[in-house]
Amino acid sequence: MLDQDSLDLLFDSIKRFLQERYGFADYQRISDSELGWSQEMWQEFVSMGWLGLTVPEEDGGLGATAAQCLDLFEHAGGALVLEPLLPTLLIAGEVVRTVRHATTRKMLANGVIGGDVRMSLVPRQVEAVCTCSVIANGDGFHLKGRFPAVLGGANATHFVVSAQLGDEFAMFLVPKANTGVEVEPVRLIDGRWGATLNIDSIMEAEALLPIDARGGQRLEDLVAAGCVAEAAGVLKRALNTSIEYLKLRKQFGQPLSSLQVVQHAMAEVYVVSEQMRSLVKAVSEGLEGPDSTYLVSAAKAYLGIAGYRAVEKCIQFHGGMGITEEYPIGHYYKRLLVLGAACGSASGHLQRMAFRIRSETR
Amino acid sequence: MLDQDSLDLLFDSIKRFLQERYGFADYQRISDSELGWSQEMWQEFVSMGWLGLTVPEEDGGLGATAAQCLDLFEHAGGALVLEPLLPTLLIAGEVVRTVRHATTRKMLANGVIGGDVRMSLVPRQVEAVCTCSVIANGDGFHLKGRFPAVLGGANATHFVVSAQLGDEFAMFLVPKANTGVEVEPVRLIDGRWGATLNIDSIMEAEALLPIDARGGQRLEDLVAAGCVAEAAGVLKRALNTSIEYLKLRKQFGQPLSSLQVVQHAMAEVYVVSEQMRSLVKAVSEGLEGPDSTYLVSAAKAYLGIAGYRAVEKCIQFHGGMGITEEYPIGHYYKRLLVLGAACGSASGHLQRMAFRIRSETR
Amino acid sequence: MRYRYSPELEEFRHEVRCFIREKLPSSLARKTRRYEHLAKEDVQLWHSILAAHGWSASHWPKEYGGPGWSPVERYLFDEECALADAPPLSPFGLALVGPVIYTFGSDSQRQHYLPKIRNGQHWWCQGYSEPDAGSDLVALKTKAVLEGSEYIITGQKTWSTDAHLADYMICLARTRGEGKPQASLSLFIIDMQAEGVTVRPIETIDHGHSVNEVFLDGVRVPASALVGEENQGWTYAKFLLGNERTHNAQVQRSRRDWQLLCDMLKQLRCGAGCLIDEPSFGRAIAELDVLLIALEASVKRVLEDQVRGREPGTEASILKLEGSELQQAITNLAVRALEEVSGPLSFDLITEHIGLEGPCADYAAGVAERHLFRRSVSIYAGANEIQKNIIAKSVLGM
Amino acid sequence: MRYRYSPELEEFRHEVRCFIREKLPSSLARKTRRYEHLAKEDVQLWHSILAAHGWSASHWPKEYGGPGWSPVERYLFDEECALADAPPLSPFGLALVGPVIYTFGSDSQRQHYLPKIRNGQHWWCQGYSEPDAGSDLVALKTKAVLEGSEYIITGQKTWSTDAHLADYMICLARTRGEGKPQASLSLFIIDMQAEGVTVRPIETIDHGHSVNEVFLDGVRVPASALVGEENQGWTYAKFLLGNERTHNAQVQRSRRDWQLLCDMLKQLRCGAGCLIDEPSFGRAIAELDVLLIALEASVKRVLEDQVRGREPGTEASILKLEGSELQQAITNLAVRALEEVSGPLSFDLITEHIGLEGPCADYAAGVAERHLFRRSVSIYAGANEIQKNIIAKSVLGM
Repeated sequence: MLDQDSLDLLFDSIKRFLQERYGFADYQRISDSELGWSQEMWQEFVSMGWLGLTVPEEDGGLGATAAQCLDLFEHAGGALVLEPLLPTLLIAGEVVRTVRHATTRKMLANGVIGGDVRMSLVPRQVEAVCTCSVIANGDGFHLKGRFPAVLGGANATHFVVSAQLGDEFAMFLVPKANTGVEVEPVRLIDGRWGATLNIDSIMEAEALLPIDARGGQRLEDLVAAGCVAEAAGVLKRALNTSIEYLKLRKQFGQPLSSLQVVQHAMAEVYVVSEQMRSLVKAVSEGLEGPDSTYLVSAAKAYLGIAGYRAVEKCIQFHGGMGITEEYPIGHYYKRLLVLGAACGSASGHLQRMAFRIRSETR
Repeated sequence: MLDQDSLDLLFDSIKRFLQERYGFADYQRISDSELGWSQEMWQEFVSMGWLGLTVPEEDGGLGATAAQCLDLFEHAGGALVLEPLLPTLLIAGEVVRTVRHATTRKMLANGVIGGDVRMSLVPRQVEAVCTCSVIANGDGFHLKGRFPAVLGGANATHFVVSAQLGDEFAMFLVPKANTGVEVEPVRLIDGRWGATLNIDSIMEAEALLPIDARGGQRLEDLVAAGCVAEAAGVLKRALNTSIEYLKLRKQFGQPLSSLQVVQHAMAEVYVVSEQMRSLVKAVSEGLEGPDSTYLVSAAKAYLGIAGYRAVEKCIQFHGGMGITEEYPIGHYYKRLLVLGAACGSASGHLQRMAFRIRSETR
Repeated sequence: MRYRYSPELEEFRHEVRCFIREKLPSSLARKTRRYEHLAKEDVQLWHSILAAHGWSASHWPKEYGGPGWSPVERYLFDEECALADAPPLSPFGLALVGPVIYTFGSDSQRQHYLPKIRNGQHWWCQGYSEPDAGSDLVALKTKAVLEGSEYIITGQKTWSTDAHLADYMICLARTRGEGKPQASLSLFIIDMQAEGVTVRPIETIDHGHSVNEVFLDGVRVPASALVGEENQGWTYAKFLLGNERTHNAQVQRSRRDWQLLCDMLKQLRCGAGCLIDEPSFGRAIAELDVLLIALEASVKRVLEDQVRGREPGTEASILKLEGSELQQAITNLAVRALEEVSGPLSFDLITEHIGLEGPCADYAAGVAERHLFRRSVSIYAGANEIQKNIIAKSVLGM
Repeated sequence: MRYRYSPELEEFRHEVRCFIREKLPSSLARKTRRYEHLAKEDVQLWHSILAAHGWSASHWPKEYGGPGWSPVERYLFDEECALADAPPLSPFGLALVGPVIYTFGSDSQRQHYLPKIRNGQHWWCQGYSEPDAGSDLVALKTKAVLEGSEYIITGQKTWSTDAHLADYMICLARTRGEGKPQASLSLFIIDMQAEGVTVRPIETIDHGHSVNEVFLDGVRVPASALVGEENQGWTYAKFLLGNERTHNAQVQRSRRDWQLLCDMLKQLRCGAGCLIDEPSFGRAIAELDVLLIALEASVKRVLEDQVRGREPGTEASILKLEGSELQQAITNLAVRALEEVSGPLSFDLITEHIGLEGPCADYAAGVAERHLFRRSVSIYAGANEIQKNIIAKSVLGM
C-alpha cells in the first residue's frame, strides 16, 4: 500500500494540474463539446496514474484505499471535472479484488489503469422505479431491469448492478457490450452524462461477483463518500468565487462585501463549507469502521440539508449574474444538486437513519 | 344580532381600556398575585358586558358571532390578559344555544354574562394521553378520563368534554362541582392557570349536549381561532416592543436598529406578524364556511412554523435583556408557545392537513 | 381548500372559467405546464384570443380598452388563467408600459401605443437595469442628449426580458448630468429596429434564453418618444416598479404549481404506496399549503384595501418577499421528490419512466428548468434584500 | 453511532467511565438531567470528588495541578461526564480565571488562588459585561483608580453568572481614561465580601436565578489584585473569551440531550405507536443527529489541530455558532414533542401523566426551563451575530 507521504505528493500534483489545466474556461469548453467530456484530458489522467490509484498493487495499481482518495475528489469537484473519475476510481479496486478468474482480473485491472474500463454503480436506493429481477439461466443468469439517471452511465464500459437472486443478495458486473444492455444517455443538469439503463440480458456465470449485501452496501458507501468529497470541493469554490465577486461588485457606491447582511450570509456559507470538510475527514477516517454507512448517510444528508441552501445564498448575492450560464456560481449549484441526488438524496438517507435510530435498543 | 358598527365601537373601547388599565406593569402585578388573575379585573370585564358578547340575545347577551369577536382576542393577546376570557367567551354562546332545559339554560346564560360561569374546552387532539370512556348509567352517564394541561382549566366552573359513547360522538357539559371531578391546577409557562383534569363521575342525563361530531369540531375550531387571534396580537406587540428597544439600545456607538442584519430580521418579523393578521381575518371570514377546520389548521400551523421563530429573533436582538423576566419580550414568547400548543400543535395540524390532502380525489 | 367569494364574484369566475376552457388550446396549456420558454407566436395566439374578448388588458380602466374590472375580479381572472395553465402574457406592455402611458403619456402616445399593446401586436421590453445598476437605479449611466428635435441615447441595458422579441423598449436614461438622480432621469420609448440598437442574449442556468443585454449606440429617437416630462423618469419608474411588485406575488401561479406538485406526489410510487403517503412529503406539502394560504390571505387583504381605495404600499414588499420564497419552496419540494424517485436531475426527464401521466407529468418534465430559473424571482424586481430594507426603513422607521 | 478512537484513548475513556459510574451520586445525575439550577453544595460535592482524584482542573497543565491531558483526552473526559449526567462544574474559576492566572498572573497569585480553584473551595464569577457594553467590551465604564497602594473600583457589571455564590470576581476595569480602549483596561481580582460590592439577582424567563447585576461602589482592592500588567486587560480578556468559545460548542452535552430526547420519543405514545415512529419526528431526530455528527466532526478537527500545536482561531466561532444553534434545535424538538402529547408547557410537568419513566422522564421534566434558558446560548459569550462578524472580517476578509 502506498504510504501517506507519497499519496500527499500525488494529490498535490493533482491539485496543481487541475488548477493549471482545468480552470472554469476549460470546463466550459469541454462541457460545450459534443462528447461533454475530454478524452485527451482523460488520457492525461491515465498517464499520470490516477486511474490505477485503488487497483491492488499485485494487479499493477497503487493499492490506495478509497478513503485515501477522497482528497482527490475534493479537488475534482472544485474544478467541476467532467470526466468520469467518480464511479470508477472509487469502486474499481474493490471490484477487481473480487474477480476470481485470473485472466479476467488481469484484463479488468489493466483496463481500469489504462482508462479503457470505466465502471458505473447502479445504486439500490432508486427502488421505487427500478424493477430488477434475475433468474438462473443454465450456468449463467438472466438479468432484467431499468434504472434511471445512473451517474457516469453514458461513458461506462461496465455496470455494477445488484439484484435479488432468490433469497440472496447478488451483485453482477455487466459489460456494456453484452447483448440486451441498452444505454440511453441522459445529460444531467451539471453537464455530466448519466444514462437510463435497460437490461434484459443473459450473462455468463462469472458475471456474478462474490460480493454479499454488506459488500454491496460498501460499494454504495464509497460512491456516496466520493459525492460528499466532491461536494465539499464545490462548496469551497462556490464560497471563494462569491467572496471575490462581492468584493468587486459595487452597489450604491459600496462594495457588496461591505454590507452586513452579505457578510453574515457568507459567514453562514463558510460554516457549511467547513463543516462539510470536517464531515469528509470523518467519513474518510470512518470508512473502514462499523458505522461507515450511517456516517456516510449523515454526510450525504448534511449536503441536502445545509449544502444546497448555502449555494443558493451565493447565487442570491450574485444578483442577476448568479443565474447566468457564463458565471461559475450557477454551475457549482447544478453540480451540487447532482451530487446531492446521486446515491440517495437527503430524504432517503434521513429515512435510513431514522430507521436505525428507531431500531436501536430502547 | 349586533351590527358591526356597534361592535366596532365596543372593540374600540376594549382596546382603550386594555391600553390604559392593562399595561405590562399591571400584567406583572396580576401575574405575581397568588391567584394569578384578577377577580376585580374580571368584574370590570363583566360590567362592560364583554362576557355576554356571544350569548344569544334571547338569553340576554349581545348575540355576536365568535368570528366577530376575534378582534377582541387580538387586543387581549397583545395585552397578555391573564383572565380566562379565551375559552368561555368563544364557546359559551354555542353551548348555551344547545341547552334544552329552559331553567338550566337561563342559569347558564346568566352565569356566563355575570362572569360566574367559566367554561373550559377539553380538546380531542391530546388523544395520546387522554383516555376518556363513557357508559350509560341508568338515565345518566358514567364518564371517566384524564386530561393534561387544559387551557383555562383551573378557573373553569364547567368543562366541555367529548367522548365516544358506543359508536357515537358525544359531548358533555360537566360542572366542576360534580362528585368525582378532580381539578389539579397547573401553571402554564405564560403564567395562566391550566389544569390536569381527572374525571370519574356519574352525570345526569342533561349533561349530554345535543352536539354532534361536527359541532364538537366547531367548538375546537373556535377556541383554536381565538388562540390564533391572540397570537396575532402577541406578535404585533412583540415586534413593536423590539423596534422600540432596538432604537434606544446602542452598541459600538450606534443604535442597534441601524444595523442591517437587525433591520432585515425585524422586517422578517414584520412579515410574519402581518401574515398572521391576514390569517386571522381569513379565519374570521371563513369560520362559517365549509373549509373552516382546514383554514384554522393552516393558521395554527403557521403560528408554529413561523410565529415562534419570529419572536425568537426578537429575543435574540434584545441580547441578554431578552431572557430576563423584567422585560416584556420573554413574556410574549411564553404566551406564544402556550397559544401554539393549545388546541393542537403545528405538528398535529399539519398531519391533519396532510391527511385531508392525501384523501382528496386523485 | 379555496376561498369563497360573493355569488356575483363566483358567477364572474364561472364565466371566466368557461371561456378559458372553451378557448385555450390544450397544446398551449401543456407547454405552459412544461415551463417551456414559449415562442412568441404561442403567447400571441392566446393574447389575441383574450383581446378579441376584450380581456387582454385585464387591469386597464374601461376608457383605455380594459374590461374595467375591480381588483378582486382581476385577481380571480388571473387565478383562473393560472389554474388552467394559460400562458402568461408578456407583462411589459400590458402591466408596465400601458399604465405609464395612460397615466403620464401624451394623447398621441396613448392613441398610438395602447391599442397595439392591448391586441398583442406590439411587444415591449424594459430598459432599466444596467451592468452596474441592478437594484440601484440611481447609478444609471445611459444618457439621452437632446439634439434639435431628437434625443440621442447611448448606454447599455441588461436583464431585459423579451428584448429579443420586442418591438419597443421603455428606457430610463439620464437627461441631466448633475443634480439628484431623482431629478435627472427620463423615460423614453425606443423602437427596437432603430439604428444603434443591438441585442445580445444572456443564457441562463436553465439553458433558457429570455433575458438580454441591449446596447444603445447613439440611438436617435424623436422628441415625441419622451414619456411625460423630462427628468421625471424616476417618479414614473417607481410607479412601474410598484405595479410590478404586487404582480410578483404570483400567488395564483404558485397555487397551480402546488396542485400539480400534489398530483405528482400522488402518482410517484415509493415503496408500497406513493410519495405523498411518505409522511415527510405529506408534511412538506401541507406546510407549503400553509404558506400559500397565508399569502393568499395577505393578497386578499390588499385587494380589499384597494376596493376601499387604499393603494398598496409596503404590503407589496411583503407579497414580493413571501411570494418569491414560496415559488422557490415549491420547486425545492418538487426537486426533492424527483431526486428521491429518479436520482440526479436532467433537463430531459422521461416522465413515463417514473410512472407519471397527465398534467403533472408535464409539470415534472419542467421541474429542473423551473427550479433553476426560479432562483431569479428573489433577485429581480427589487431583490428580497431591497424589500427588507424598504420595510425596515419605511414601515418600521429603523 | 460514535466515533472510534485509538485503543489507548478508548482505554482512557473506559477508565473515566468506570470512575464516574462509581463516584457520581445518582441524585446529582438526576438533578442535572432535570436541568435544576443546582445548589452550590451539589456542584461542590462533585467538584471535590473529582479534585480528590486530580481531575477537577481537567485542562490545566500538570505543573499547576491539572492531569496534563491532551486535548483529545479532555474532550473524552468531558464527553463521559456529559453522558453520565454529571453536573457541570462552575466554569469561571476552572476554565477562565485559572488559565489567566497561570498564564499572566504573579507567582503569589498562582500560589494563592490556583489550589483553591482546583479543589472547589473558591468560586468565581466574571465581571466583564456592563449595562451598556454587552458584546461590545470596548464601551466599558467601570473605573479603577490607583490611590496609594490600593485601587478604588467603581462601576456596574451585569450578566454575572454565579455572582451570588462567588467568593471572587475577575473584573475588567478602565485604568486609563483616554487612549484606545485596547490599551486602557486592566484585570482585577475582587473579593465579593469587600465593602461596596452589591449583588442584585436577575430573574430569567425560565424563573431561574443564575445571573446577576453587581454594583461596585468604591471597592478597594490592594495593588496585588491586579492581574498581569496594567492596561493589558483587553489582551487577557480576549484570551479568556477564546477559551470560552471552544468550550461553548457544548457538543458532548448536546449529544447527551439528543440521547435523552431520543428515549423520550421512544416512550411517548402517539396513536398506536410512539412519537419516534411518527415519521416527522423520526426525520427530525435524524436531522438533529446529522447536525450533531457534523459538529462533532468539526470539533474533532480542531482537537487534532491542537494536538499538532495549532491553536483554534476562527474555528472557535464556527463551533460557538453551530453549537448554540444545535442546543436550541434540540430543545425545539423536545418542546414540539411535549406539545404534541400534553399540550401547552408548564414548569411542573408531571411526567408519569404522559407515561415517561427513567432518565428521559427527568429530562422531560426540565424541558420548559431548558428551552427558555437556552435562548441565551446564542447571545452570551459573543452573540452569534458577533461570531459572524468575526468570520466575515478575519477569515473572509470582507
